[in-house]
Amino acid sequence: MPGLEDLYREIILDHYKNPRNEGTFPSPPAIKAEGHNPLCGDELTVYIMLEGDAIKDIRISGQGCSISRSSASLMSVAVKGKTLAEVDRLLKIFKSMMSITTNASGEPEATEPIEYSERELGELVALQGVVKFPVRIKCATLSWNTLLQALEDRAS
Amino acid sequence: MPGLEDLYREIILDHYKNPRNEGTFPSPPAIKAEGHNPLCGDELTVYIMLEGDAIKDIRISGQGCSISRSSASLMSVAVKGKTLAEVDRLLKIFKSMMSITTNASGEPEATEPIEYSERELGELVALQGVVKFPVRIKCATLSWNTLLQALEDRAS
Amino acid sequence: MKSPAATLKPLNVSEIRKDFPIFTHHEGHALYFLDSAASSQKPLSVMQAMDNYYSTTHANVHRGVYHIAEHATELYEGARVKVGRFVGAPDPATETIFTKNATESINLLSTSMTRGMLKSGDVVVLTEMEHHANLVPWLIAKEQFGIEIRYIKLNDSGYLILDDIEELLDGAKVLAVTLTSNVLGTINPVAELAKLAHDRGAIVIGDGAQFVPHIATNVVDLGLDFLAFTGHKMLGPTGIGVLWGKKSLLDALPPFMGGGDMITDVRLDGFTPNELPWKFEAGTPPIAEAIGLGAAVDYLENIGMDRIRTHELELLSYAFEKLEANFDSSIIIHGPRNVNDRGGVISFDFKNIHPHDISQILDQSGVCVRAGHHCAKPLMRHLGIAATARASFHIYNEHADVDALVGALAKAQAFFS
Amino acid sequence: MKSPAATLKPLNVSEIRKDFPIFTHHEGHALYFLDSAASSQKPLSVMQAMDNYYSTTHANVHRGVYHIAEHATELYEGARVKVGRFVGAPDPATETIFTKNATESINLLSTSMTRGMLKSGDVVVLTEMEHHANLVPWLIAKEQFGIEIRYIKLNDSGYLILDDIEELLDGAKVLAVTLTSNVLGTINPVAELAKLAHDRGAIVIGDGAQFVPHIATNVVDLGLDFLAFTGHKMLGPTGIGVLWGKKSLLDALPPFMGGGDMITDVRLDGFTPNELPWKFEAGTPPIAEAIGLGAAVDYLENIGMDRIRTHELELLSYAFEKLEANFDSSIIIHGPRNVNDRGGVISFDFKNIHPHDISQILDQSGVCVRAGHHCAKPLMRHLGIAATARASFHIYNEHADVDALVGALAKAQAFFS
Ligand SMILES: Cc1ncc(COP(=O)(O)O)c(C=O)c1O
Ligand SMILES: Cc1ncc(COP(=O)(O)O)c(C=O)c1O
Repeated sequence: MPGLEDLYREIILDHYKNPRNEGTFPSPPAIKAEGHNPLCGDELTVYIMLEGDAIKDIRISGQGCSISRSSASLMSVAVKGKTLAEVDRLLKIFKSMMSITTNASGEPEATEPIEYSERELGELVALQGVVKFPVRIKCATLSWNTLLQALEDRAS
Repeated sequence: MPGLEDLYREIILDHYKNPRNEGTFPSPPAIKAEGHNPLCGDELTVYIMLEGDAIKDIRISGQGCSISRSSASLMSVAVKGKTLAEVDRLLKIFKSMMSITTNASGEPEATEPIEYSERELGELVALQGVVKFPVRIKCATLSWNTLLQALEDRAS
Repeated sequence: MKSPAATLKPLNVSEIRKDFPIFTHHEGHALYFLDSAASSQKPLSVMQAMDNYYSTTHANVHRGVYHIAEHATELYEGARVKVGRFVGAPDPATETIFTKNATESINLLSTSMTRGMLKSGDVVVLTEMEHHANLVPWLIAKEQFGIEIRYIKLNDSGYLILDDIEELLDGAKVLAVTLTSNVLGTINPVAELAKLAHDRGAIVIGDGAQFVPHIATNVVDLGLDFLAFTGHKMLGPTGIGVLWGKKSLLDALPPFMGGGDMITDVRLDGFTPNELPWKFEAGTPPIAEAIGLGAAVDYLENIGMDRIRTHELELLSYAFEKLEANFDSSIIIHGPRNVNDRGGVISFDFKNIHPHDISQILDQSGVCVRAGHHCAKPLMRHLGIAATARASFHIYNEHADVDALVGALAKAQAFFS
Repeated sequence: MKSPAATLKPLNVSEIRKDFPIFTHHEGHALYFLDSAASSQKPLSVMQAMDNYYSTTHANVHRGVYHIAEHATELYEGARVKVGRFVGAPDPATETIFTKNATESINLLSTSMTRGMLKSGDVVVLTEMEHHANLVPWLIAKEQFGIEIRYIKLNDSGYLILDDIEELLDGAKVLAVTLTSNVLGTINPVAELAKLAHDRGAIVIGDGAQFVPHIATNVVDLGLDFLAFTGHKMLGPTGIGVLWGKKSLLDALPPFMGGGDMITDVRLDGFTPNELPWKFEAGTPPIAEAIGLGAAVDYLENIGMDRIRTHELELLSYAFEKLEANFDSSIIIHGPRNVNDRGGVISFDFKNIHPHDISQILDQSGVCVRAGHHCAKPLMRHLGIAATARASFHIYNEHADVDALVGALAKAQAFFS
């Protein structure tokens, strides 16, 4: 059985207790998307401010467990200031990291594993241990899926 | 395991091969009722001609197995010429005989066992063995239930 | 709720645990199973009843003339009578319908009722503490047929607010209410509510999923018209639920699903439904599961529902005492403080620790509790939270389980402080 | 139907029978079980899979954070993938829905479709050989929502009459047809029909209850949009059925039953359905049964569906030969004479002996056949009879079963002559 230290790395606890980019933006101009984790009831809202093809700023509000909250906080730091192309790659990398195993439901994640270096991940690497706790994968991916939805809503 | 001879008594085979009172009556004046055995698809129609409070004549048509056909034939003989009160008692006696055990569905038959002498049964006694074959009880009671329905339809 | 006589012989839990293979299996790395409100464990006798059935007499029921098919039918219908009697059904052979779970039982009602009994604008009264199983079927009926839903509200102690109950029930066609809340543990005054509803001509549906497995149940005393419950929470197998209903109402209700066994006749242009109870059982039923549920009922009756209730009350008191003593103001326990008003369910929250994290850390100590919204999102919103952690009991639980819970919670607290 | 390569290794039936406890149990008073079309027997591995599950890792699925609940979820979802793959589902984890039986699978479709896809006057095309499971749900939809039903007729050899098929399908929204008739044995040309239906924009539903257990199935090759089948006829437990559906159609379809697990959010005034496949699985699913069905699929795949089909074809040929040789003109065998066009099902009648009596007398010799309308009353009317006797095969049947059948039929004939 994997130990708690695999899951609750120090960076995670730090981001959980001191979440970055917490709050809201008026929408519009911000793009806003809501995410639910139907398994546990967690809810999260992502607000992004675009400038050109980059995420100029981001805010996150909602309720969630340490994994979902810290993942959201880590994500906000990772994507802030990045171009949409860069964000897209981060999204792919993150999903790939989270699909080393099958997810909570035993389904193989749809995303193809892609090549990346740990360096690209930055602090996100702290979430690597989550895959050993399949049920928690949905907690870690909630914010990323919600961000994706915000970007897609904008596109359509 | 009860043997076939318990079920297929000679009288039964005789009534099966040579059914009495087979046929139809125009309705009206005859009272007519249709019965189904949902388990096997057997269908039976009973026609009765009343005179005062007696069954003056009876006809039966339909499809069925040896038990259902012979029971119908035996019934037709037993009730023909009888007053409704006599028929009612025969009905009760027959149902009681058929509920010595629970029926095919394991439900205790609703009818209370009543006191009667074998002599009252006449040839109907040949069907006594059917209770050892619970699935077939519905075959034996189909004609009686259909008769009952005809009498009730008339009442209402 | 009056508590059963204190003179009942206490359960011999260590003997009982031997009847449950899962506790033997996990003996080494101890299993503190505190999630019976989600699904209970199964005694060996339940598995054996099903295996015996499959190994000696399996065949499809109701239609076979050969002996194993007859015997299968007897076992299946025998289980029906047993299960119906267990909840005090006046006519168990006719009024007890097997479904796949409590959820299907309620969907059967909401769907069949909208095929004749309920029409647009008709009022169904629910409570804000209902499980999704007794909410979403009515929300679908609302969406599809325009029925109106009214809710009985809750107070801060986790009880129904009954001040305006007569108003709420005024003109209502249906009152559908849970007997025991799966989150708050609240045992609702259903007999009382049923009387008020009946006085106004409403039909009363009880959701017994959390009640029937733990407390002696009598549908007549409770004044119910329908009762839904589920096998897997009462030591029975998965894949089986029950709907009990009053014969006259079941007779009046149109069928739910169509298929084999539920018909008297089928023509190319229409069909005639079968008699009760088969009218509501379309297709091959969960035969082995019904037999397994029958064995579960035997097991429960053999121990005695009143002894089980007494045992759970004692555990509840012990747990309250321990949790309050150890965590004082850092723990919030939801629902009534008087254990006599609760089923064996304790939902709680810790400041600064999310239930998911609690459950995760508890798991490291072999303590199994559920974290989440417990399929009661409107109730969660009422409580102003997204999730709780929930510990729940059945006959195999003992003080050691509560002690393990408390110990592991202390660890979690340390971890996140 | 092309027959599988003749070079396949024949089944070792006496070894196979050892895997089925019921045959060991009845060894003394031999059981000639010829009623697998009603329900098949179960190998020990299926019972063991369920017992193991209950004895080591049972907990409710999808919501638990603790390890046995996670493991239960993995086993349940793993069974889903296994069962979906077994019928060639392109995306088995998403497109495979567990129900309680094939009947529920079809009711799910008929009900959900009338919540948006089908409206009054829309045409559903069925055949006159359908089982009640694929008739009554549509008759209910007709009664409730005014859909129109058209029927593909049958010829005297038990085949569908396809002369006017283009007319029948013209303007149709749905074609729902059985892959194998449970009475006639006829294997319908479903791929061909599906093409014709798709050309006209209709959705194609296959009833695979009698096909999937016996013949290698691939939903893509068959051109289906939906496929319903049932666990207990394919060596699996009772209490579980399957609906496979194309993802895009399942996505477009509104939910069937409401309750836990099938939602993303519930508010007092409405709800948001969950993703596939859970959107269609309300309440606690048949967890152990899904795992048992997974074990049944393993067992079937391990033997090989093509070998199973070859075995049944051989038995069919042998049975035809023996029945015709022994009973000549006194027996009427329904359905196609070409065994390659049939599943392992033989329905027959004797002049002057009612099927009920046949079955009763056969039972005295331990021969189990089904007598009745086989839940296909419209087909019975077409045949001009009330009932047939039906013998049907699965992997554990052998020549001895056919011989016992023929011997017992001779006794019945003597008895009633
Ligand atoms: C062709 C066909 N369809 C559907 C069914 C229904 O299966 P179940 O009773 O398991 O729902 C059956 C079996 O009885 C069948 O033979
Ligand atoms: C109060 C209540 N009602 C209904 C249900 C639904 O039971 P099932 O999931 O077995 O249908 C549950 C259990 O989850 C429950 O706790």
